Amino acid sequence: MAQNSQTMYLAIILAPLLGALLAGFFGKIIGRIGAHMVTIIGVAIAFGLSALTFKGIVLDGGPIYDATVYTWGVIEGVHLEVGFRIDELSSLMMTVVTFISLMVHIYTIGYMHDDPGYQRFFSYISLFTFAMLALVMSNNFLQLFFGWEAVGVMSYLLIGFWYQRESAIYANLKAFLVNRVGDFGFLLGIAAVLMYFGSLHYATVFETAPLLRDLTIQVFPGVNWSLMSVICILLFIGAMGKSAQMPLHVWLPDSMEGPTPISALIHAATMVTAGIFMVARMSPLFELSETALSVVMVIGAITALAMGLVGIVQNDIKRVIAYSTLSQLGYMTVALGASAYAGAIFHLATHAFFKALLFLGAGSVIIAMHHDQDIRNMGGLRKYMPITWLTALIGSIALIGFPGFSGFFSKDLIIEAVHHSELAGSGFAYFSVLAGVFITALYSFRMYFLVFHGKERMSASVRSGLRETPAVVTVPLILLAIPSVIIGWLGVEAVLNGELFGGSLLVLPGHDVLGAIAADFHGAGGFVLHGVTGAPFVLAMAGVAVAWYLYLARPELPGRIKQSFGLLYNVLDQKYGFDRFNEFFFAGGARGIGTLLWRGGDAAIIDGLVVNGSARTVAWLASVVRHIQSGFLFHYALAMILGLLLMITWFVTL
Amino acid sequence: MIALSDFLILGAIMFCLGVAGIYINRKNLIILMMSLELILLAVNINFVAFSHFLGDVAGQIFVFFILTVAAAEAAIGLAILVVLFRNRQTINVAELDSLKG
Amino acid sequence: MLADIPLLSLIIWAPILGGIWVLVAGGERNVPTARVIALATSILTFLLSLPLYTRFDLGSSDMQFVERMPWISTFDIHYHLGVDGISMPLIILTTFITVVVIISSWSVIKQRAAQYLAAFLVLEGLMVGAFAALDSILFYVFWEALLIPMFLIIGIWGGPRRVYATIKFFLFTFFGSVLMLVALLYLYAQGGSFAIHDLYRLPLGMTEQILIFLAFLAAFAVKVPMWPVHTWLPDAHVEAPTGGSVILAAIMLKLGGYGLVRFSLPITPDASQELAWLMIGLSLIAIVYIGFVAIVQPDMKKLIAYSSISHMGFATLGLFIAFRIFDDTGSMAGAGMGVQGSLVQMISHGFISAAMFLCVGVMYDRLHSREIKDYGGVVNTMPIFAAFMMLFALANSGLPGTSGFVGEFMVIMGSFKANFWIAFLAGLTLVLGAAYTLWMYKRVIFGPVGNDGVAGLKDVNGREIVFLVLLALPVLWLGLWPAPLLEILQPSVDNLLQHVAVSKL
Amino acid sequence: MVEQLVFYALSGILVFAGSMVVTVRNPIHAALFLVLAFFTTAGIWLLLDAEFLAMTLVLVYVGAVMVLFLFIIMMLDINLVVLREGFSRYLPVGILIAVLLGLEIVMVLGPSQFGLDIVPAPAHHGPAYSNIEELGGVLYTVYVYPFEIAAVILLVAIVAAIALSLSGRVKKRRGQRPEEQVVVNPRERVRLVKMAAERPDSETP
Repeated sequence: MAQNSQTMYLAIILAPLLGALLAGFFGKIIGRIGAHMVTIIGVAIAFGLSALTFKGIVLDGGPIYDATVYTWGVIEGVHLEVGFRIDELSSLMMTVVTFISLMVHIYTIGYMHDDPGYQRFFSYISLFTFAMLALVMSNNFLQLFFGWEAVGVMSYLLIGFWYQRESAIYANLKAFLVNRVGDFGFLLGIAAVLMYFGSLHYATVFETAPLLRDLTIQVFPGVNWSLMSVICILLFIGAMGKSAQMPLHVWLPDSMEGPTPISALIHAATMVTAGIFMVARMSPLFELSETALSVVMVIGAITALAMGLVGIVQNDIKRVIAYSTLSQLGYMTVALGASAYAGAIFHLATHAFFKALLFLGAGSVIIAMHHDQDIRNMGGLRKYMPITWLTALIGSIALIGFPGFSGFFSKDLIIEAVHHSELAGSGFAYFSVLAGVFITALYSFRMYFLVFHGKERMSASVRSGLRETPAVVTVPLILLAIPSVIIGWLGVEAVLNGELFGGSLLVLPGHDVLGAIAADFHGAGGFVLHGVTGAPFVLAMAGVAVAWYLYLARPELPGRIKQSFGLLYNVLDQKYGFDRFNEFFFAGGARGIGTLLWRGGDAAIIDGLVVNGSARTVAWLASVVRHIQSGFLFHYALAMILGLLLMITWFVTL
Repeated sequence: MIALSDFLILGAIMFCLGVAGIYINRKNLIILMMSLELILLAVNINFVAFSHFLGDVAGQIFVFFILTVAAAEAAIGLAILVVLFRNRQTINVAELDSLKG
Repeated sequence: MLADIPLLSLIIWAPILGGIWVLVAGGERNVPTARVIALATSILTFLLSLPLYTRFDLGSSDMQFVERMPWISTFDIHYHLGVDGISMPLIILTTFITVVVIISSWSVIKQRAAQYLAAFLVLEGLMVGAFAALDSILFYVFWEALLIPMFLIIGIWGGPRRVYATIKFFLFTFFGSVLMLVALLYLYAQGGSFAIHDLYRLPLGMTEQILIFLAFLAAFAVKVPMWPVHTWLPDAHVEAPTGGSVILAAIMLKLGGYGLVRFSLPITPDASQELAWLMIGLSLIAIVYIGFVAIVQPDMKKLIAYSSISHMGFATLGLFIAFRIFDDTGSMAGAGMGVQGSLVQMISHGFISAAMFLCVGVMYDRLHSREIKDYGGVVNTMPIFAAFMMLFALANSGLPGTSGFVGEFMVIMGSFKANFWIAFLAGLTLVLGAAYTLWMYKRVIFGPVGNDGVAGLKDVNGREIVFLVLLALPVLWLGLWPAPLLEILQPSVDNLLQHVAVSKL
Repeated sequence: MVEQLVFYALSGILVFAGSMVVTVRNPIHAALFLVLAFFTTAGIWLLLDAEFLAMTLVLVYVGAVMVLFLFIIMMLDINLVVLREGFSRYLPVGILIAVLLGLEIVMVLGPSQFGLDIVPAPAHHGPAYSNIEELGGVLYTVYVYPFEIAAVILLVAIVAAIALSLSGRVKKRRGQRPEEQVVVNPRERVRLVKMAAERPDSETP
């Protein structure tokens, strides 16, 4: 049995890799159709087997699998291995990842139809799927980090897929470097784990963790910090990078320079949620540190609120969704901070569906608009693209958490969970997530109205070409729209009563906010009814109404508001100045320090003063001394005579 | 009787004259060479004197060799002088500074 | 039967004799013959070095394949060779890289090609000799002798400022090695033996140890190179021909690290303990300071040279955090992570830096410029090359799954054990390394076609693909499965640490 | 007594001649004074029973070396004025150095160390004594190798002197150059020009 499972899991992870290698190395030989066939088959195998795994472990309650594939290395008795841990959490992630990936693969056939890098693109996204699977299936920190970095690299390559675009290659470098800042913290966290636990294996670490609960270390001399807090915060820094939490969020909006399928797959549904997944995976550690949980919650709350606000003023269709993603990631992070890990993962899953849907819908619009992404040039597309319109509407409704749609269940869970949380910062977080509901509704429907309703603001030539996109584009939209509607109904009960995640997430009794909600839970229908009467629903509806009023009823108003709140608008338009600050302080600072150290340190002091300086000193000494060598015979003779004189004097006086 | 020291003092005087000659005539290469001959002569006087007073003929043998070498030296030195003069139209030592570092 | 073959001697002398043969056989007219002989010799040497691994006794930390015969009996100097788990991988690295270098110089060098190849073969033999020597004077002879071919390689086939670079290179390294010779002579005066293993057992006072340590350091730090005696390296790299850069970065720098492991640590353990703070400090400066300097380099080779310094900072850091751990915990448990990491880093850097320099060489051969600003959008005309360079650039920035990650990971893991802030500063390389490597990659490879020169580039040919693949394989192999290498290192590192933990005072 | 008189007289002449050598304005006079110095030295050596060397000195030095000096001086057109520049400036220091040196040497070699009471004068040889015989007996036996070497040195000196004074004129040599005749290449000597057999009649109207 174990052998069979291992073969199956290997097949899940290796099928996309094989597809990627075939498409990458033999792309020219197998051609375009061959390339998308092999990769789609690979991912389809992975999805099918993942679904099977999900069924086996979650639905049928099968045994958790945890075994080593091979030993990466043994250092001083520490076994570093590559292996799988397949439990409820990872099987859910695997299913979500492979499903979205499969959809994106199919969608890409249409989206990238005319691109010269067709095979390369399929190879990349398959490889990404492989890396993401490696991340979620891992049973140890090392492989987690492998997958962690590998998805970062694939994201780097995919953002820069159109390598001729200056903005794309700027964005991908930025994304990679900001992610690296997070990884830096992450790696230190792993180092701390290795040092204190002597192992990187999840099971061992989680078992030992409670024993080290009260251990303190001194990072700064004389200041005692709880070991668990230090480890968790370091690990969370990694999550901040990957999941784009403030202030490491700056790369995500720029990453929209990549092709839209990538935005859907990597920058909405899967990679950016790796941080959320990781924290949930580490729940046995995070549970031991309330400080870390508070930090997580506050950071998440800030992100959820602040990024949503920026979303209101964006005009690029993909950037609006990108800021929406940031904001939703903030929600997930808040949930993690509130110990509602299941809620976070639940939101992750629902978000993956509806956000991928939104992105792909946006991609469909972009195709129709001939790659114009400015929503100010759109409007009234509903007529031309009915399927896209409908699916985008479903996505938007799911996003704002309209009762009954998937986003409602997960988001309401989070809001309720924060409400129940008693950690420091939960008050602020509760305010943020509530305000976030209004803002989410505002920006989502602003975009929705501007794109699909109202005046048709595009140029005549574009308008004449407007039509619904082909089936390879719309079919994934429909396939994604279905789970966006129903998955909340299916999942909410299992999430609340803990069936879905079983033992894979650990929540200490004192933090069990979901348990508190579950106590009042009387079926999904009741939850919906309860939701309709709650504050979040009112706020969401208010948001939609404001959006309708401003962008459909009185379209001239936003301009006036913009003028009267110029300062506020500027702050939002500049995204709080993070980019400018980073550009100036970090990028410019690093170059400045580099130049200073190079010109000043290396060239001037070491080479100039010490190396060439000593050479010059010798040369100077020689130039002085060489005047003794006048070249005149009599000088030499005189020197000889004087020497003789001295010698004789010495003899005489002796 | 003449003491050994008398001869040695004579040699010393001749030696000093040679040295002074080198110092005073620092520009005239020919006189410089003559001064060198004087110094050699002084040394030879000492050799011969010692040889006589110590009854060892080896001193005179040395003088013999010194004379040989001095003759050779003078020949080559003068040849160089001639070449030098031919090339630079002067034997002024002050102008000969190609050894300068 | 097989056991009687003096394998190490063969590996040392085969390439030297081959080099002489190349010199004799190949004049200006006979270059093709010379190339074939050179390639055959290098491959033969590589094959000869493989039994070192296959017949290596993994469980033992003793010297293996030992050869010993008197050389200068007056001073008790022996021709004494042998390898342990530390030097064996380095020797195989040397023989492997030489094959790559010979292939890479196949048709690139036009003038005096035979002499060029011969210089590399001779250099190979001498480097192997230095790694295999168990007599300190023998080591010193190889150590000094290998300066000569390198000096010639840079001085004859180098760039426009080659004279400045060679003299700087020579003076720096020579200055250091003279002090090492003094230290060796002092040790001989004290112990009456030049054999390295006798020196290990020689008791020494603290002041003696510190002076000897510093003398050794002068030699090894220059080679590594450690800050602040690193400035010769960028100059030498910039001026050296591609092959020279490859050997310099891939192997010669390792000699410095190897020297620290073989001499400084075991001969002067207490001084190493005492001065560990200094070494850690210098290593961290190398990692961070040089990382910043690398970012702003306008010249690709200089950038990679600086990145080499930064990466070698990890090698030295890994060696000396062991002492911090010993200070804190009183035992060497856990210190092996850093030391092994340091050795892995050296091996891995051998492959990666070689690959990076070859990549620059590939471009230089086409456009004759190393300036970043002369490129841009190379991927448009050289997609295969761009893919290879992507792999190596990522490896250079320490991506997991490539060999560049393994060493850095282990050293950071080890240094966390020593001190949080050491690990913090060392970890900065994650960001800095990515910044300088990928920023360069962005400016050179990505973007629209930068100029007419780039527009006319031809993608890599078969020969270039061969050596790039040859380097890509070990980079990936070590990254995905370093266990075999760690297995080789483990016993020797344990043995070293046990020895070092015992005070000599 | 007579010996002492002779010695002091010769010494006086020798010192006078030596000082004239280094001070006179005209090199020819200097050379002549040097000749005088050699003659007197020969006399002093006779007092020391070194007849052979005295003869050699006169023959070799006066007869050969000094003639060579005179010959060179006369042959070269030397600007004496320039050469005498700074003479009076250097003179006091020169004398000072000479006197200092002399005093010190005298302190070393003076009567206190080498007086008659310490080194007694040897007995004079009888009439049968031959200085030449004694020298020869040693020179051709014990010192035969140095003797040969001295001969070689002289030979080298001759060759060197000739080579030196001949150099610079070698290029003017006339006559055949056999080595160039041997390596001659017809293509360098004869240039065959391809020409049309007839000139095209462009000029004819």
